[in-house]
Amino acid sequence: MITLRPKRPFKVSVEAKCITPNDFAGKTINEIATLPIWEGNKKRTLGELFKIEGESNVAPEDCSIQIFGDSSRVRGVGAKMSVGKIIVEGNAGMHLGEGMKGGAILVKGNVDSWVGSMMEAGTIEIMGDAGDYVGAPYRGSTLGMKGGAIVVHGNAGYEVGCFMRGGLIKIHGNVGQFVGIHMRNGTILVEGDSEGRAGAGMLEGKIIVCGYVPSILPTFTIDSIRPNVKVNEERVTGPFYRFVGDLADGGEGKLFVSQGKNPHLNFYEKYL
Amino acid sequence: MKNNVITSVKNACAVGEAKFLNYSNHRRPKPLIRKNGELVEASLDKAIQKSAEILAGASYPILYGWSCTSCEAIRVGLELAEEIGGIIDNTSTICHGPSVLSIQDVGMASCTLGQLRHRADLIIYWGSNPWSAHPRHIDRYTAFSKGRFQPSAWRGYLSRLSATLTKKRLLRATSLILRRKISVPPEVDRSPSYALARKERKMIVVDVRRTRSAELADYFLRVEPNKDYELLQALRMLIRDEELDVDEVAGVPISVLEEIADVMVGCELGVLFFGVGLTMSQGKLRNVDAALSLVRDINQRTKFLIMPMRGHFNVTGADTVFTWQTGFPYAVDFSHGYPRYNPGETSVIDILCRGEADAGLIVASDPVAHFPREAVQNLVNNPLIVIDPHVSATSLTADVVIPSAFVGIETEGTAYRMDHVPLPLKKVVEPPEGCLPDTVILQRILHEVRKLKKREGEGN
Amino acid sequence: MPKLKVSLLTGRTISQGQGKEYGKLSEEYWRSVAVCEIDPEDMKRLEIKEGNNVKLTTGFGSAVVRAVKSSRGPHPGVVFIPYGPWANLLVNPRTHGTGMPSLKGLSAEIEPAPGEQVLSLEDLMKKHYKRE
Amino acid sequence: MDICVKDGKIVEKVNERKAKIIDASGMIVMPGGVDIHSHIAGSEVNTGRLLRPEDHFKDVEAKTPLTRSGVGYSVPSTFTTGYRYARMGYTTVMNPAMPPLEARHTHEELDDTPMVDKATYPLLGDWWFVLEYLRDGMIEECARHVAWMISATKGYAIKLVNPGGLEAWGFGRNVRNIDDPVPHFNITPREIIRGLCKVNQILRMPHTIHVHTNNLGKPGNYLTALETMKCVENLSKGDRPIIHVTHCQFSAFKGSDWRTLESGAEEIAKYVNGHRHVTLDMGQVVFTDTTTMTADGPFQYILHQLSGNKWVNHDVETETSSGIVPFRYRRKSYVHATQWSIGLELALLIEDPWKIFLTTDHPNAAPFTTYPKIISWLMSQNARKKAIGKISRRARRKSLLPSIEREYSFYEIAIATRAGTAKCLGLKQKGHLGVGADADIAVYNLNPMQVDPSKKYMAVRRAFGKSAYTIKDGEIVARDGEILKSVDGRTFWVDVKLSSASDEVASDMKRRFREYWTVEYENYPVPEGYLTRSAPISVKAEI
Repeated sequence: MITLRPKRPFKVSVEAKCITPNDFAGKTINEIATLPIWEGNKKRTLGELFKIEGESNVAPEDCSIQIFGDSSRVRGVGAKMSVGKIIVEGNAGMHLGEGMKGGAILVKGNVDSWVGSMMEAGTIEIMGDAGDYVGAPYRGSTLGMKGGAIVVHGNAGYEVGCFMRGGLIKIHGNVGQFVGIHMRNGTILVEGDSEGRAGAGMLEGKIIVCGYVPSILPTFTIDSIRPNVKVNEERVTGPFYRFVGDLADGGEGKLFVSQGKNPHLNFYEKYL
Repeated sequence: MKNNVITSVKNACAVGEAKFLNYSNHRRPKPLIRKNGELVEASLDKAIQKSAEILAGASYPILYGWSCTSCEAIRVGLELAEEIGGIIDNTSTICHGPSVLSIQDVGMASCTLGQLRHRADLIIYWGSNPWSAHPRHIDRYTAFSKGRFQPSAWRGYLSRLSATLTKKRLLRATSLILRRKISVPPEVDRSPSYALARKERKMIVVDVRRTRSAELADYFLRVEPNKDYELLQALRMLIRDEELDVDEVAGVPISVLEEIADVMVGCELGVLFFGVGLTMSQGKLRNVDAALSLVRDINQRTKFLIMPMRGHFNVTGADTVFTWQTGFPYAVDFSHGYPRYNPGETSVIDILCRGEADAGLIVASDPVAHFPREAVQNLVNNPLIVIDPHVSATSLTADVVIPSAFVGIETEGTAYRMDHVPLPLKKVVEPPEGCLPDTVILQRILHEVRKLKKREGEGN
Repeated sequence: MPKLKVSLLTGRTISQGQGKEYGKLSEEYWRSVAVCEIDPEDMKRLEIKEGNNVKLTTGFGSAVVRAVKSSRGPHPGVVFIPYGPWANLLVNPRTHGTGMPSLKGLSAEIEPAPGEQVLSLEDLMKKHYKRE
Repeated sequence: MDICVKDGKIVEKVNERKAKIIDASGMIVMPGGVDIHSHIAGSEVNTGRLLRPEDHFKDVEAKTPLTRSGVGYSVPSTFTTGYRYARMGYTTVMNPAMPPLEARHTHEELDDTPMVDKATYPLLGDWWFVLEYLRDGMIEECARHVAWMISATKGYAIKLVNPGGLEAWGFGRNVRNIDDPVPHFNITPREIIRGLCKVNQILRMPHTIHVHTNNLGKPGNYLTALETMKCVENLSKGDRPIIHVTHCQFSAFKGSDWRTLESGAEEIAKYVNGHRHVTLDMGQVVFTDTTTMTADGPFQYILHQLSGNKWVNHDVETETSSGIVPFRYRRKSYVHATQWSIGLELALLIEDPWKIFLTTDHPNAAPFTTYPKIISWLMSQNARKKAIGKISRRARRKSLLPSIEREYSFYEIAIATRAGTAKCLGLKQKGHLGVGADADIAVYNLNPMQVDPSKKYMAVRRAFGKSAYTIKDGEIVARDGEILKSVDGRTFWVDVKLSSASDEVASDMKRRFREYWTVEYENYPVPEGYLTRSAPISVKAEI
C-alpha cells in the first residue's frame, strides 16, 4: 500500500497521469516522489505536492495506491493503468482512469467529468456522483469506452456513455440528458431517472432506465413490453417498454424504459 | 470624412453604421492602472510593464476575447499565450463553440455566401434572427439577393403584398434596415405546401418566437423552446421516408413536418442557416449535431448546405488563426508547453466557474457583460488586464486598462467573413494620440514577458 | 402581488447591437438591454404597464429590469431579455462539459417590483462584483 | 568533392580558412528536397485541422527556445509542418490547391510555415471567366484574365481539379467523362484542359498545367487519365512537358466497380514511356490513418458514402469547391492494398525518373512524413516483399510488384524527390548543387559506397527520416532531426508580364465583379506586401 496526501489545497488543476500502479511499481518511495507532474503551467514532482508513504519496489499486481484528502482538482489519476488498485478517499478530478486497460479504481467521494473516457478494461467504482461524459471518447473521435465496467452509486451528468462501444455503465442514481448518445454497443443501466433524450443517435447496444423519463425521442419506435431485462448475469425486473432506435440514424439500439414509472408513455401501447 | 472625423457611412447595416459613427464615444485614450481600488492614469510603458509582470508570474492565466481584433493581432496573442503557458480562448466559446464540437463529430456541408446567392432556391433560418443579428444578410446573400441562377424573391413579395396594406410599422423598420422601401407578407400561418408552392426562392424561419425575420419569411415554423433536437431528428427520419409513432413533435403536427420535409428534398439547392438559438438552448452541440446530420442526409437526394450564423466581426478569423497555429479552433491550453483542447475543461467559462485561473488578459471583448455572474466574479477576483478601444463593463473592473486603436477604422488588418472569406480591413482615420494597434501592444507585452523570464532564468 | 412562472429567453436584438456600439456606458445601451420583453397578456396578469420595473428570479440569481411590451407575439409564458450584464445575473453557468452556459429557455419567476430600481451598469458592478 | 556556399548561394570557391567546414565524407549530399504537391496551407487544410482533434492530441510538439509548439499527425499545424519537412531535408514545398477567393488565407498560413520555400497553385479549371471565354473560343482573353488572377492571388501554376465537375457539383452533379458538357455552360472538360494548356503556353508559365483528372478515385478511370494526357498531345512543342497529371495513383484504376478493381498502372506507364509531353507524381498510399482533402467535391462525397466517416464540403462561389473526409488505409482491404500497389507500380514501370515524382498527395494517401518508407520501397525489392506479405491476399495475387525487379538508385531517388520536381516546376535555382543554385542542401548519414539499400532498407528509412544536416540558404537549420534555427522561407509567385497593357481586363473584371462574387474588386487581390518574403518570378507572355 502506497498512500498520497496533498501537502496543500490546489487552486489550479494538477495533471498527475503518473499516479498509477504501473508507474509506481518497482520504484522506491523516493523514486516515486520524483515522478513529474504539472500544476497549472509549472512543472513539479509528485513529492513536491504530495506526502508519499508506504512500501517500495512492489510488484505491479500487488501495487495499491490510496489517496487521502481532497484531490478534486487532480486530473488523470489512474490513466492507462493496467493492473493494481487505486483508492481515492475523497473526491477525484477529471479524466479519472482515462484509457484504463485493467485493474480497479474506487472513489469514496465524487468524481469530475470524463471518468473512464476511452477505457478498455478494468473497473471503476464511484460511491458519490460523477460528472459529464462518463466513458466518452476524446473530441472528434468515435472510439468511446470499449470494455470494463463503471459503477456510479450517486448521479451522473450529461452524455453518459457517449460513443460507447462495449462494457457496462451502471448508474444507481439519476442521469442527465443524452445518456448513451451515439452509442455503438455495450450496456447502460440507469436505476434512477433520466432527464431525457436517452439513446439519441444510438446504433446498437442496450440502455435501461428504471426510473422516470420525461419523453422518448420521436425517432424511436415501440417494439414490445418486456417483464424484465438481462444485464450480463443480473436480471432487472420491469415491466419495461422496449423501444428501438435511433431510426434517424438507422439504428438498431434497444431502449428499455420502466412501464410503471412512466404512465404518460402508455399511448405507445396502441401500437402493440 | 471631415478632418479625420467620419460624418456619414455608406452601404453598412444599422449596427455597422452605429459602429462607425459612434466608435469614438466613451473612450479614454490614456492607460489606467488600479492603485488601492482606484483606476488612475499611467504611462503606456508602465501599463505594459505591469501587464507583463502579471502574466509572467501567473500559473494559469486566461487570454480571452480576440473576435473583435485582426488576425495579425491574434497571431501575436497565440505566441504570447504559448510563451506564458496560458489558456487562450475566443468568443466562439459562448457563441458557436458547440457548433464546432458537433462539426468535429459529424462534419459540415457548407460553402461561401456567394454560392447561395447564385444557386439557393430554399433558404431556412433556424434559431437565428438575421434581421437583428446580421441586418444585411437576407438582402445581400439570400432571399432578396440576385444570383446567376436564382432571381431575387422581391417580386414575389411585392406582388403578394400589394394585396395587404398592413404592417406599416414593420415597413418603416425594414426600409430603415435595408435602406430601401419594401413591403412584407401578412402574418397568417398558411399551410407550408400553400406558402411554399411558388417556383421562386423560398424562405422558412424556424424559431421559438416570431422574430422580425420570421415576418419576412414565406413560412414561419414555431418550435417549443428547447425542443429543436426532437424536431430536427424527426425531420431526418421523414426525409428517410420513415414514419413516426407520435402525431406531433415540439408542438408541430407531423403533417406539417412531412410537407416541410418534401420541400427540403424537392428543392434544387437548399441551405440551412442556424444561430445561437440552437447552440445555446438545451441540447446545445447535439442540436447542431442533428442539424448537420439532417443536411448531410438530404445530400443523398439533392444538394443541401448548412452554415452557422456567426456573430462578432472576426470570430471566424479567431477560430481560423487558432486552428492553423495550434490545430484547435478555441479553448486552447498551453500550460504544458503544447496545445491541448477540451472544451468543458479548457474553456474559459468552466475554468472561471471552477475558480482555477489566477490572472486574465481580455482583448477587444467584454466578458463582464456577457458571462454568467459566477464566471464574472472569478474573473474580477484575479489580476485583470484589458486591451480595448472603448470603455466597457470589463474595463471598469480591470487592474490594467490599455486603450487601443479600432481595427478597420484606425488601423488595418485582416478579418474573416462568417463563410471563411478573408477580407482586408482598411485604416480610414488616425487613432487618438497614444492609442496603438492591438498587434503592437501585444508585441510589446510579449517582449517584456520574455525579458522578465530571461532575468528569472539568470536569477536561478 | 401577482407572480408568474415563465420561460426566459436571452438573445441579440438590433437595438442591443446598436446600443453596444454607442458604448457600454451609454444611455442607449442601458435602455436597450436592461429590459424584459413580456407578452401583453402576461403584463395584464402581472398588473403592470410598459416601463414599470419587474423582478425576475431563477435558480441562479435575480435582477430588476424595465418591462416592455413584446411586439413579437403572441407567446404568453415566454419572456425575453437581451444579452447583457442584467441577463447574466439570471442565466445558468453550468456548461455540461461543452464550454457553453445555458442561456436560453430557463424557467424563471417574474413579479412586479414597483419599489426597486433598475441598476445602472456602474451600480451593478459595485453591487455584484465589488468593483468600480 | 567540396561544395562551397556563400551568401545563400553555391559558388566556385570560398576562403577555406574563414569558412565553416562540414565534413560530410561517407554521407549522401543532395539538394534540398522539392515537394511538387503537398496540401499544407489554406482554408481546406485548415478545416481539415479543425475537423480532427483526435488526429492531433496523440501527436504534439512542445515549444522550445527556438521553435513554436504544434500538433500533427496527418494535418499538422503550420509551424510543425515546416519543422517536419526541414528534419527530412526538404526545403521547398508546393501547396497545390488554392481557391482564388481565399488566397489571402493561404498566404497567411504559408507565412506561418517556417523553414521551407513555398508556392501555391490557384484553382482555375472551373472559374466562370475561364469557362465562358473558352466556350466562346476567346483564348487570348482567357489568358489575360488568368494572368490577372495569377498575380492577384500570388499564384505559381494553373491548377485544374476535375475540370467542369466542380461547377456541376454546385448543384450536386458531376461530369462523367472528358466529353460530358458542363451544365449551364455548354463546354466540355476536354475543351477546358486544352484551353488552359494553350493559355499556359501563351503565358510561358514556368510549370505546366497541373491536372487532377476527372473521375478521380473511380474504378475504370485509367481511361479518363489516358484521355486527359492524349487530349493535349498535339499541343506539345519540342520535348518540354506540357501537362502534369498529379497523384496519378488515384487515376489509375481498372475495372467496372470496387469488387473488380484492378491496377491500370501498366497501361498508363506504357503511354507515358512513349510520350514526352507528360509528367506524373505518385500519390503513394501508405497504410495509416490520414485525412483526405481535395477540391474535388463530388469525389469527397463518394468517399464519405464509402467510409461513413465525417464529411466536410466547402463550395467557393464562381470558382471551385472542396471536400474533406478522414480515411484509414488498411493492409487487409483489397481496394486499399491495390491502391498501394498501383502507386509503386507506376513509379517502377515508368522508366524515366524525370517523368514521375515521389508524393503522397499529402495528406490524401498518407502524411508527408512517410516519404522515407516509400523511398525504401522504391530502392529495395526486399522491402516491397516484406510489405506485400502483409496485405490482402487477393490484392497480393493481382499485384504486379512481385514481377518487378527494378530498384531505384540514390541518383534516381534524388531525381524523384528534388531534381526532377525542380525541373518540372521550372525552379532553375533548385534541385541541383551547381554554381549559382540556392544553397539548400540535405546531408543524409548513409554511406552509398558501403550500404546496399536493397538489403539495408531500414537504414535507408532512418537516414532519410532525419537528415544529418539540412542547410537552407546557406545556414544550418536542422541537425540530426533537431531544429537549430527557425527561418522564414520565400513565397514564389509568377509575375506575368503582358506585352500590351491589360486595362480592359481590369475594367471587364470590375464590371462583372459584383455580379460574380460577394466581395469588392479592391479587396480581392493580395498585395505583394502581404507576403513576408515575396519572390516573384517574372515571365514575358506571348501576348
